[in-house]
Amino acid sequence: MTRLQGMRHSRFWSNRNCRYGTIIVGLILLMAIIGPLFAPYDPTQQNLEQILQPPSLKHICGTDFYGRDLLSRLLHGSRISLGVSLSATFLTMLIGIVLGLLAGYFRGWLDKFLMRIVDILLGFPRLFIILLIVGISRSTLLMTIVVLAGFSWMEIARLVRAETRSILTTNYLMAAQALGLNHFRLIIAYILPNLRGMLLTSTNLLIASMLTIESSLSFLGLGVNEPNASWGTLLSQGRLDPTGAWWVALFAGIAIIITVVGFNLLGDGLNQIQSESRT
Amino acid sequence: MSFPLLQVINLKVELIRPESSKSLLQEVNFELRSQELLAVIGESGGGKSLLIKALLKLLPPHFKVSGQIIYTDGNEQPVDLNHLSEKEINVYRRRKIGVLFQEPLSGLNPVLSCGTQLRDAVAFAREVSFAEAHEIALNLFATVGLLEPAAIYCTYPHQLSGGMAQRVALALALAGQPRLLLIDEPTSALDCIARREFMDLIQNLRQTQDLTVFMVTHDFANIAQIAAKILVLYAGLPVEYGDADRLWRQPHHPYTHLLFTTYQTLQKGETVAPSSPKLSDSASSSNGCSFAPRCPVVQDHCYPNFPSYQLLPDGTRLYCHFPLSP
Amino acid sequence: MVSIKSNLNLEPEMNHLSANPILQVENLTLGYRRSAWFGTSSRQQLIIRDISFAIQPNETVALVGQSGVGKTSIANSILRFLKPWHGNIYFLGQNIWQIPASRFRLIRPRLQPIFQDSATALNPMMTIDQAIMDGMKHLKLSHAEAQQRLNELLQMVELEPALCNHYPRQLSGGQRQRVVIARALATEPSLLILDEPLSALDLVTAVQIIDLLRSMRQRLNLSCLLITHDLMLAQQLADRIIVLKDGVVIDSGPTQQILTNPSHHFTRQLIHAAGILNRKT
Amino acid sequence: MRIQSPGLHLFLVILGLLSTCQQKQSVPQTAFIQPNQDTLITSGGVLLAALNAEPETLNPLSALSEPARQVIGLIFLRLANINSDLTTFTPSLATKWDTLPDARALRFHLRTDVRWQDGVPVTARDVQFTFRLQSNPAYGWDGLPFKTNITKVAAIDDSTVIFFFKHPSRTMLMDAVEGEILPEHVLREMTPDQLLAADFNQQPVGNGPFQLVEWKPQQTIILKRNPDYYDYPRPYLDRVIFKIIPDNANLTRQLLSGELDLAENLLPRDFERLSLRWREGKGNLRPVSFLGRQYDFIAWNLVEPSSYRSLDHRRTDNIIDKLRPHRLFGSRTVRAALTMALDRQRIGEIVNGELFRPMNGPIPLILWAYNPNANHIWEYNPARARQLLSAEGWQDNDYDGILEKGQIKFQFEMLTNSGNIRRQHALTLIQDQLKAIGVAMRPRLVEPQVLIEKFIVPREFDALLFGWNVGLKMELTSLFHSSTFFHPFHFTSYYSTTFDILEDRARAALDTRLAQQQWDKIAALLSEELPYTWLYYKVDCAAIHKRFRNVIIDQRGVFVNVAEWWIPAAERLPHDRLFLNQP
Amino acid sequence: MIKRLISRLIEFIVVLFIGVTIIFIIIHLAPGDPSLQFCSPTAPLEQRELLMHRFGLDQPLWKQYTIWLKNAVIQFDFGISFFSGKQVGKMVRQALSPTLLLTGLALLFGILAGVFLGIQAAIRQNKFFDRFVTTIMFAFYSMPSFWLGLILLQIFAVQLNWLPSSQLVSVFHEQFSCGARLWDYCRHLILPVSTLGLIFAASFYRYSRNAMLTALSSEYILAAQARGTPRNHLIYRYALGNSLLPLISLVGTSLPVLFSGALMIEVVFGLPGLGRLMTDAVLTRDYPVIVAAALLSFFAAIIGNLMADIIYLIVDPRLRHS
Repeated sequence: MTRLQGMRHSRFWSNRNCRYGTIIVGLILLMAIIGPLFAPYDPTQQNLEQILQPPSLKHICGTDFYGRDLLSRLLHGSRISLGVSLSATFLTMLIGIVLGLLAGYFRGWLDKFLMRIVDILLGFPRLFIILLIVGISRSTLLMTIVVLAGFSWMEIARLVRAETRSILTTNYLMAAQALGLNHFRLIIAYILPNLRGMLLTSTNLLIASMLTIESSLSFLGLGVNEPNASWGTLLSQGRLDPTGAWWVALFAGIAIIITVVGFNLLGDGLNQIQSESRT
Repeated sequence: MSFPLLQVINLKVELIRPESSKSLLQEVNFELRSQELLAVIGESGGGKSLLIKALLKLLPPHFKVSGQIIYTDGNEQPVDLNHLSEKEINVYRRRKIGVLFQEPLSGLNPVLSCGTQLRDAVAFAREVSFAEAHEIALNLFATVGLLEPAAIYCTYPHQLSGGMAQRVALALALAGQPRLLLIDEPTSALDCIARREFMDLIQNLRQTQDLTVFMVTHDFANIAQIAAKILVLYAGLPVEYGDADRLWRQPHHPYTHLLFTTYQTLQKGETVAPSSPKLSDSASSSNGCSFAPRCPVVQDHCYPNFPSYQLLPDGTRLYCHFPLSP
Repeated sequence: MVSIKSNLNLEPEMNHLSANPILQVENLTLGYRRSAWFGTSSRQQLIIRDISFAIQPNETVALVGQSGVGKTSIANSILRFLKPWHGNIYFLGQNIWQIPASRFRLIRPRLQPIFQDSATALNPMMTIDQAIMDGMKHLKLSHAEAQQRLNELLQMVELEPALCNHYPRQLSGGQRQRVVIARALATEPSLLILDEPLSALDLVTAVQIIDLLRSMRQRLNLSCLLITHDLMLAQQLADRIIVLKDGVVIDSGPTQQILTNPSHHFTRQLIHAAGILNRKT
Repeated sequence: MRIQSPGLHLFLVILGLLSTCQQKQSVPQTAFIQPNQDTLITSGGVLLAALNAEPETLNPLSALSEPARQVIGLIFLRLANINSDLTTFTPSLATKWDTLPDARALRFHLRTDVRWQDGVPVTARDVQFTFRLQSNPAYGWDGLPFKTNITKVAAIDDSTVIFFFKHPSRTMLMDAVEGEILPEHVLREMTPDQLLAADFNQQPVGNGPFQLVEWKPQQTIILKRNPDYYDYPRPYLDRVIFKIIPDNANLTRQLLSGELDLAENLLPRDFERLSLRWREGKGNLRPVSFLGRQYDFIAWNLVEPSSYRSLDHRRTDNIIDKLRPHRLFGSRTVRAALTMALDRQRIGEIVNGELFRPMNGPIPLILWAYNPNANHIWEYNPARARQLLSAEGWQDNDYDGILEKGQIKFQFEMLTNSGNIRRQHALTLIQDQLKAIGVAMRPRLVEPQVLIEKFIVPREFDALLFGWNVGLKMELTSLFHSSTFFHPFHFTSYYSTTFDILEDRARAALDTRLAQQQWDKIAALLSEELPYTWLYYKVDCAAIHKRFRNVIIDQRGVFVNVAEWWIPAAERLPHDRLFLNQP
Repeated sequence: MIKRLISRLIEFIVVLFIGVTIIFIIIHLAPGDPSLQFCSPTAPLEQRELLMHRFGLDQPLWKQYTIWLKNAVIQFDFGISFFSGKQVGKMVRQALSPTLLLTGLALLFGILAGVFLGIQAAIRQNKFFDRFVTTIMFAFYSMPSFWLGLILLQIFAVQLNWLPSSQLVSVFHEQFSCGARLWDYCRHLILPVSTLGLIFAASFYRYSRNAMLTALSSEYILAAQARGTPRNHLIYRYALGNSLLPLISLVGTSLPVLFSGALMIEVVFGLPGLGRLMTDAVLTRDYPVIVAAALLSFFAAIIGNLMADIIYLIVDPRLRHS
């Protein structure tokens, strides 16, 4: 842990954004891990007498079209939603960093080639690809993750490339090159650590946008299929009858927003610490 | 005839932290007479640029500045700048006192051309129309020694060399025809020829523009001839203050002595014998004499207690227990 | 490109070359293309015109001139960061711009730069000991040997071993410059290129670094290329001085000879500006 | 109003439902006819109606979707319009018709006072020209099967036209009258390609009560009264404005906020809410429900998909011995057990509210041949179902909750088309109920296009939750008859010689009583053999603003007699007065 | 400089070409047969062959591509839609105007609100206003757009009934006077534009606040302050100029969002537009419409980037005289 020692623990906690962010994110992760154990009902157990009950003491968040308790579906759904978002973010960061580093470090044709691919993918109408995939294959969770990652790695690649190019011009990088270190060592020990600040913040922002996109994907039919549910599917189910069962979409929406606000606060807090430590 | 333009009476700057407050600058007393030049020398990080910002109340809110900064402008009666409101001190910043910071290039707005910046500053400071300000700007560029003012007018800051940027920043400082000019280490980024030219420029500006100069510097080359008085700062304490040539010939405080003798031997081209005790950079934190660990003539008494204030017959002020007798 | 043959007393100095100089620069020409606004033909700007000089083993040569004359570009072209337009540079007998990059990478440790701004010369995310260890990577030492060599180096540059796990931003300017020097020496270089090493430091620390460099030179029989605008520094360290003006060598020779009777008025101006008291007056 | 083509339009069902979650509902009453109390009829007023999708064209020849047909019905006339009993017809363009002596021809006498929008009179040559386009496959008219029995159409003079038939049948009149009449003078030289991209599709020249004023894509279609319509005082309304609202939630919102006068295909919950408000006298939208034209069912694939795949489609003789029965649904008792395991009444209530009627046999409820007690009814009895399954050898030996026989596990996939919320609900309910008897059903939603091409046509599925849109002609050939075995609709691969004989006899019988006997036998046979498990017959629902008088809404559709609708002057709304005295 | 622009243009054309080719191939490989759209499965086989031939679907893929390319690039004729027979070019143009109207207004609203609030928050850093607005903007940044739309609709259209709940204009648009017509447009656009606008505003807020904070803490502001320039002069004349620069590249990159971002809003608010046209086209496998719409969104994405670069060069003197 010596490496983090540079960022003393007290400064992390004293930053208000970091503090609130960590609290919220901690609660959400806790809910995802142990929540399902405390779910009052079995999320997939239909109960046809209790269809579309508004929130009551028996069902804190009300019930859906099949009489299933929404609170337990929300708790189980959190595990799926967070799982999908976190793994999609991880995949996106992986692709984005590797390609960004390659493009930024090995300039010349490789850089041009990768950046053209980024342009093409950025121009692609996302909706179109989603609808086609929904059409072609069984929409499994893996497919959702791949689609989510497939659409967001470009921004990260661009960020990493820009940052790498600026690091290449710094004195310590030239000095490292003068030491005769090989490319691998230079990238791993000199470029990557200096990207850490930027990567931390963009990871947090990415997780936030993944959650939002995941809910739109379910809205279009790609995502978790019956009988289990993610926050996205709850949202899209709620959307069908907004005037009637407002509670179906409301609680899922609030859950997404709280999680996303949590990650954003954490991201911004880290960003502030990063910029303070640099001056 | 010269009159005391600026008098600073026991100025103290503290950094207010939630848990503890640390004093960065203390016991600063000096007097600057009109058309004179006061040179401030000392270690980097000794609080020199902090002093300049304190004089113009440019320090952010979590710094507490106590003490008096008396500014008397010829006929008007003296005014204590430290207790003025932001609006009032703006008047002084605009017309009375100009300032030139350390990094000349970063003091210029990167997206506006040098000329427009100067014209705006002049038009604002002297309340004149843009056309008039344009004229004034052009000959201000000339007075600071820039060869073709018209060309400089429409160049951008990032196209200037170190020396040129320095001069444009100087022109900006002179926009409001100030009586007092504060300069913060003007020459550290310049090569020695440009440095020499800049010093000569400052000299003749003092005569032509009737300017008083307060300059923080590292460059000891003929400091005795240029400056009237010298103030030596070490770790926030004005260890020595007195007439320039008397200090240059026989400094009393060990630190001033160390500085000047080293420079004089370098000038003669001889090799400098490294000072005996191994110089460690970590400044001591206790309230004793902070130069003690590096002082060649240190004694046990120096460590625990605060250096005592002494006023020598020749007017030199000193903070040291065992000053060097000539 | 017009090559201005410098008309100064250059010849005598060249012929007493020893068999194999550490560094040999032959009529080096450098410049850069400035792309003007919206495509008027990009102007080519020549900064170094046809310069030749050599550095013998265990010799320190000072390259003196006003800032902006292109001294740093020469250093960069020697370090193979800036491609020269003409001329070639031989280091340890090899023409560094002809051999493939991979082979040059192997001899890079023998040629170490020390930059002016010590703050940006160290990786902010790497502790001091790791930075210095990186210097020894090509020696392939065992951990124990490396640790032992690290302590040796720290002791040599007078840095307390306790600073090892600090980050660069926690050190003062002088301490950082010492770490940079330690890292450079870790690679057992044969040529050090010092680009304005002391101009960012105040006088007291600068003097200590001068003393350190001087002792290092004798102990490890290093040869140095010192780039500075301050003749006073050159006087302290350099055996030979080369004066540059407008991209051309206008004066070169042993330090004392240049300082006592400079043959070009610009050199005289430099001496005066540096504040060196000429013993004659 | 549109008589469906003889083949029940599979894709119509999907297309109609293509736009997000759009469903038909029905409620017990058969039809809604609002009596005409006031004597003094005043013209003027605007009707704001909702369409669930944008019509792809207004050319009767190439129109396929339901919205397109509804709008065309107001712009073009037919020879005669079908009555609510779905067998007799009322005169429209033709005043009267009679059969010629050898009973293989029909003669129609046309009105002489009908003009096209551009003033050209409508003559028999238009009817002849229309038949020429309709019968030519190149023009791709989807009602082509109606005209296969017609050999020639001859225009004797301007106002009489004769249809000649190959052989006499009960539906000669229905076949002849099908399809709107096209203007010959506009479309005379058009080749099929030209017609496809013709402006006519977007600016039709019609002769009906209304004509097109403006069509803003994806927004609104505005029709105005045809000034020189033959039946003068009608139509009483000045304007009919169609608002295109594909999103159901949006439709409900507009209804509740009073921005619509007429809407159909409401969700059960919305319909119940409207009816509640109407009963309390608060709302001004009168809820209307009538027996619709759709029913949902579960189709069991009787043949193992792999064996069907290896079948050679050309040689259709002795196909039965080449096909292996489905590993699960091959046996009749299993199908019966599964049917008894489903509480179809409960599923109907949850999915449709009360807008449905139970359905136990192949005959659609609205057709004349429907006889409720002809069907064998399998009541909901999970215990009996479990007994039947264990009798067939399906036990749960490894107690994992799923029955198995040998090493075949009783688990399968049931497909339905995505975008149809009520079928998704039904699928989830069925999954739950089948789990109770140890049958593991995995629901799978597939995009409509893919469902047809990849699963239905190649019959690569185990079970399918689907629905038919009922045509007005009583026939089941394309679903179960062996002659249409390789037809896309025959996806259960049902093969029974008894059924073939019975249906041939029923269709040939001219006397309805005799035909009814055959259809009763068919109903008994199929409800016994259960190639389908019929779930429920849908009741359509609509809502009409109370200010409209003389409104007829039944299974023929909502816009049956829009020309007759009128608004009493007192009840006119502000926007009704906008067009009062305009041409 | 010109060399750089030309190379960018070449890249632009290459990217456009490759992108469209990929889309053309993908939609043909996707299952779902367009011919099912315009004739019922029960239709006799030769009727379907006839229609397939008419739309050129029976030719090999590469031949179809070359024909399409020839028409599209040379005469800008994008063929006719399988589903409705209309000219695809006209359809896309008709669908484009409402989308651009919606997203253009939303982007404008987003930029103005975002930048203004960002600057005010930066000036009053860590005071109540700053913390309050930042948390609200966080919420909007993280909200799914259709969810926000639903809530606004529920409140304003259904409960309070102040605003119409869908469509771009009321059905009696033609009958209104000129002023009333404008008002009718506004009433219909208020909700969708504010929904999309708030989402845009949230992201612009973040950028402009950060940019403003860095500008305010820079050296030349201190130097200007030392020259006695009053506070608001400092903020609006000096700091604002520099902090707006990074926003330009942000506007450039948000151009493609103009197309895809609007779909959800179009569906929820029942507005006609490119998003809905695209959805229906994909569901009915209407190949020419899909390709034309995809081409358009490609075009926007690349034009966006190119414009951002060019404006950046023009505005930022540092790059101009590199």
